[in-house]
Amino acid sequence: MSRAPAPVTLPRERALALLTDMLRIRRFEERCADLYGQQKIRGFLHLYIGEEAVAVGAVRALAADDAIVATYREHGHALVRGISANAIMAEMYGKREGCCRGRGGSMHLFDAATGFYGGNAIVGGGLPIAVGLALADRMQDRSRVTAVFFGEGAIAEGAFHESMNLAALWRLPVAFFCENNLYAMGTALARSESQTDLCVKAAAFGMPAVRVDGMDVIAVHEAAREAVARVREGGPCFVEFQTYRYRAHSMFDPDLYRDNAEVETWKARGPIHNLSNRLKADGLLTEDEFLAIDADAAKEVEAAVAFAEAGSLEPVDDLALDVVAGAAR
Amino acid sequence: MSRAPAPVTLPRERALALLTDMLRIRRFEERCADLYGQQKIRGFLHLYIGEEAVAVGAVRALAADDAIVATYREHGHALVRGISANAIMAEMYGKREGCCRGRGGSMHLFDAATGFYGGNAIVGGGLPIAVGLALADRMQDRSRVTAVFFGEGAIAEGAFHESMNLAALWRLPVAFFCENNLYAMGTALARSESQTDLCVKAAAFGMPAVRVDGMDVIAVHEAAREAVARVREGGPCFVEFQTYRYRAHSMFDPDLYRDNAEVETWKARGPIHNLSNRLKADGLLTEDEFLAIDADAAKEVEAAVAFAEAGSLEPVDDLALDVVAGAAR
Amino acid sequence: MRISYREAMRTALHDALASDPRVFLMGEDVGKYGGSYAVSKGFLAEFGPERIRDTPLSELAFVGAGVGAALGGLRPIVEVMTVNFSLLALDQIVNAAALYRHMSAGQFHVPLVIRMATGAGRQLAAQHSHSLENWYAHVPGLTVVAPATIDDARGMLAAALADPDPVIVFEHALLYNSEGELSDAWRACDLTSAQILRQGRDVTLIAWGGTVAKSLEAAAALAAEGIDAEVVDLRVLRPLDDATYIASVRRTRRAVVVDEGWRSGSLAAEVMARIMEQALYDLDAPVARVCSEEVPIPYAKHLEDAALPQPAKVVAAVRRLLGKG
Amino acid sequence: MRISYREAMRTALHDALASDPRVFLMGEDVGKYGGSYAVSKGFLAEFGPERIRDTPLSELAFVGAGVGAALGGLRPIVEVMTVNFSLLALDQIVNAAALYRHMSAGQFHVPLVIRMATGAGRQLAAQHSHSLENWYAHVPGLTVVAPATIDDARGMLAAALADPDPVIVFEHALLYNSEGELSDAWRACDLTSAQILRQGRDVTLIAWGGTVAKSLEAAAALAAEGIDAEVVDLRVLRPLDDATYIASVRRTRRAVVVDEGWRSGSLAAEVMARIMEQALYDLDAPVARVCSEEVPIPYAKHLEDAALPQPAKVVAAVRRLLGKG
Ligand SMILES: Cc1ncc(C[n+]2csc(CCOP(=O)(O)OP(=O)(O)O)c2C)c(N)n1
Ligand SMILES: Cc1ncc(C[n+]2csc(CCOP(=O)(O)OP(=O)(O)O)c2C)c(N)n1
Ligand SMILES: [Mg+2]
Ligand SMILES: [Mg+2]
Repeated sequence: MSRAPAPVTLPRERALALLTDMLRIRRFEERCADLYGQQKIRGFLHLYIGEEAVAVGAVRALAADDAIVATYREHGHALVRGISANAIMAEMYGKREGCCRGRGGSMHLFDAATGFYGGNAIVGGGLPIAVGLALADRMQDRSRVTAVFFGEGAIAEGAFHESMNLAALWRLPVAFFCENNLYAMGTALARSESQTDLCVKAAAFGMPAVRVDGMDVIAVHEAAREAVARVREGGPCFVEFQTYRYRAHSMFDPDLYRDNAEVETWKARGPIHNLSNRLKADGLLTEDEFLAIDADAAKEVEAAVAFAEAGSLEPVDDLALDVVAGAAR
Repeated sequence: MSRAPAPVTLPRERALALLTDMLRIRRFEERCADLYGQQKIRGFLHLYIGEEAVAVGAVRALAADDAIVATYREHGHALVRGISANAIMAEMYGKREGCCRGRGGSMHLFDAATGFYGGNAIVGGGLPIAVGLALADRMQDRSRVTAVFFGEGAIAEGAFHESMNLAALWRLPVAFFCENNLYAMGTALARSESQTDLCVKAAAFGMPAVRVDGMDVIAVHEAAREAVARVREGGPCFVEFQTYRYRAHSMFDPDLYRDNAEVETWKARGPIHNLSNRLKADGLLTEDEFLAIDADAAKEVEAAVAFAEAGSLEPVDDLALDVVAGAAR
Repeated sequence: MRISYREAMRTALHDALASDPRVFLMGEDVGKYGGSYAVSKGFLAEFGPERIRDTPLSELAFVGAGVGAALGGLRPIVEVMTVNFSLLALDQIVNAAALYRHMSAGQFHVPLVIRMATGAGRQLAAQHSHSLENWYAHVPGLTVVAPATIDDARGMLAAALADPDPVIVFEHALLYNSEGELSDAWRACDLTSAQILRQGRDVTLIAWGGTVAKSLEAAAALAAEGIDAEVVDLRVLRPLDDATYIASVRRTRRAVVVDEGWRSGSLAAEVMARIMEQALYDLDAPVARVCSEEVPIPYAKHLEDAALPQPAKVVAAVRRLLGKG
Repeated sequence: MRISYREAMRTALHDALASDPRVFLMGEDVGKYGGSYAVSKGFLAEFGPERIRDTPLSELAFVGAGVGAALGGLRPIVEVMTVNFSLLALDQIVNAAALYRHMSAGQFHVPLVIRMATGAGRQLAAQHSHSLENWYAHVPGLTVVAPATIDDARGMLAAALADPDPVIVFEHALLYNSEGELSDAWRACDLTSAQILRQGRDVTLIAWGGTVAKSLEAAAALAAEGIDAEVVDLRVLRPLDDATYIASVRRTRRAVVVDEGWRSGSLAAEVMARIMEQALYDLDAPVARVCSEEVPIPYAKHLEDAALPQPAKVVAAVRRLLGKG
């Protein structure tokens, strides 16, 4: 990275908002990792650290009433979308004050108010649902876009193929946002796809397909805005965000399948300092300002931890609520 | 069809063998339709009439010990492969002398001796199995090719996508033989695929893909031979045979979704007179010879009917055989 | 009015489409082909291709699209041609439709109706003859129904559409051509109660879907021998209406469960377990069951007949229960 | 020798790979990652990528490829990471693996072993906590086993590989870290018999997989109260070894079935139905069952604990049976 940073093409406020969101995610998730070590958070925990530019740039490209369908690696998307850090943290604590009253945990964040349709722990499982949401919008003449996030690993699944075809065939307003972090657990892309150019695969459905540097939040944001506009007017679109996760797949993963040099190369391209360096180079951000934003992010996270700690437990007597309307039968 | 017939590019004996097989299938299936009307054959019956060139040209392109995986529309493939008309007819009569002792019926013809791995009534269901057969061959250093037949309707299924990827990724000896007869039951290709160029879809897996006139048995045969040779050496290959079924999807289908003119246009291109006219034009076949071949085919079918009529029923006491080794548990 | 089951189902579908713009029908060949069981014949012309939506062969995605469309405010009726193909869609049914309300703690719910033909008896052989009702009845979050009568074919769909959560409707393929009297009772169809179709004192036959008619036939044969059988149609397979069939068993003190599913792990077993739990001391004999034999369903008619529950087997089971075997 | 369940399973796999060139292991992340439960760690280096075959995320196709490879003369061990994802592969398991022998009238058979982790208890929430053993146990053509002991973890795989037909192996995810003594009995592992793990006179606890340890724990607690419980590990879920558990129930005259599946449509119901059919008159009380509550499994620990069978619930059920509730 010896070249001079590329200039920032967004107005300062907008760029700072993106930076802020990335820092919020980063600090939130670093704290999650601690809390997992302390066994405050349990179950599966999939960190998004390194990939923040994607959720931030893409979610911020959506209108407030657009819909989102995400994966089990969705804290970032949830935070940017506007689910409070408190509600997310409390959820991961299994507390009643969590966004799903402790029923869902890290992999199943939901929020009706912000059109956040989960949190899905089945790889590829969100894709057909996104198609259906978009179908409902189209049939009800709503101009809503549904953005569905999924990893490159999901592309091998039949669900991807069937969903892409339905969306393209019926010209539904779905933005297919592929987070290509090169690995599905320990399986590198080249060991799971005969065709590693994902845009070629997507284009074979007759759907526009674009590839973007997912470490550059501005590039992500601009590509996502274009894609979303296109989807709102014309039908589905596929965007591949090339990104990388710095951490292991989940807290159980011994991370034996990548070498350190690769991880370090990607870290050098980190989305946060990528943007902050450019802002600084353009004279739009001082180190103090950066530290202040970061401190605010950390403060939000600490408040969330305090909130979660102080939370209460759903009464066991309510176990059977929310299975079907009324109590479980 | 006012142009002069294209010359026959195969030696006479070979061409006559193809013609003979097509007539065998045609007469066999016409008789099946009668027998269905008489309720001698029951269940689902899917006729291949009109599509004979595909099974004949393709199956004849395989070596004797290659493997075949087919669909529920597989009488033709079974006959050409060498399962006797007797055994197939008896199977459809539900008789003990049938190739599956009456357990399978029309949709589930199997024959270990000729490497005929069924007869599968789940659309797309044979594709993963073909991948596995080819994997076994590769791992055991056998040079066998597995040919899997499927309709264009199967291409929308996740099973197609997953199987194509596995075969291409692992470079397995699978010949993907797509019988594109334009309809999946009542659903025309354009109403089921966003991309109706099936070769484009196949090529997106990085697999060679070829399109052939499926009404021309010689073209089919030559393309299939090339494909099989390629597969035997190098890995999977996709071939689209453009064909048409003259009859309804099954005996239950009222056939309301196509117009007669379309059916008639395709009938004019019929594979049997397509070839016989060319042979006659080249002076390789007389009308008498044609009639003799046809009469032999009809004789084979009548013998099969007599065989099936004379067949016996599997004892009900043997119901639980062949569930697992030994009697069902 | 005497109508066929197909006509009853068709009228129910028609009503639903005509009266609620949120309702639409989606599945393979529901449109141009007219429905593989001709239930939706003519609908495409009347309601158009948006609401009578032919799908590609993509069971997983179009069922999942139904889940999404329900989340998006519509009332989709997804037709999975037969239960056999629903195996490809189970992930979306079990991991999405059934779980959304729970995982989201009530923020989202999935008012989706999935219809599928089920069962054997037409010589369609092993891959096309499954009866997997008990798989679905096992899953919390789903309601599972099996209309067996003309009234239920006419009335259950509206109740299913009114339900805010996913409902699976099993239509036994042999029923479509059956005919019967449509009574006014169809308007009161619920998704909660079992129904006594024939009253009797000596034994209770518990059936649903495709085994109801067989049980009624068995009851008629038993009557000729002086054995008075009560026939309960479960109607709703999840949640089971214990009260109705258990009260019946308490009266008759004997029961036979008639289930087209394979015996091991059958819904019949569940019914038996509940009778044991709730009414053991009222029994004069162990509850018996007549299920499909533990074999894939074969093509040949004599073998298929032998594999499936038949009235004669029910009669024999009753005789054994009564010590008249 | 004291070893962990993981180590026992790993050794069994290693043996199989080392001793039979037809055996190979295929599934998501079995190779480079080392297996999601670390069972196959190191195997890739030892056996190479052809035999330790990482697959793309394509459950339907790689399970189907296992069927094909078995037909083609190999002895594939397909690992479906967890039962939750097997929903995507059910078509190939039920419509292909289980049916080939039958449909082909014995010409073909499918010597395929499918391993999957199952069960809840690690706060993985609704989509990752299924226990669907009874779905599989319902299907003719499959053999279904649930190794719960160290001996079975060590010995069952070889028996499964020797079987000419498909065998589904359920490994409860909580067991991998459990430890125990490996006895010589592992060499005699069969796929037919249930096993009495603890003898007792007062009540029979019938369990398998993840509920075996809980039942033994309950038995220990009951012993402290002077109640002597027998514990039967079913081991094989299809076909069930009726003889063993029914003989036990005949001796103790009381039974509780402990099943991590949801209650309705559970395998517990099947066991109860068989006891009713075969030993009703030997019972002093209705057979009881402790199953999972009829809710998706929630994430929060206190809710998850409440949803699952626990030793205390088993103890309470036994007390009720003995009139000491
Ligand atoms: C259908 C299914 N199969 C397997 C898994 C186990 N699993 C969870 S995440 C994962 C890898 C997914 O990789 P990718 O789609 O690239 O997303 P990433 O984790 O890299 O964000 C696997 C195999 C699952 N959750 N669902
Ligand atoms: C998974 C599955 N879904 C639906 C069906 C019902 N069905 C049988 S054949 C068929 C159409 C298949 O069309 P295509 O693949 O083009 O083959 P063709 O019948 O034209 O030869 C359908 C929908 C099935 N058998 N399997
Ligand atoms: Mg990835
Ligand atoms: Mg077709």
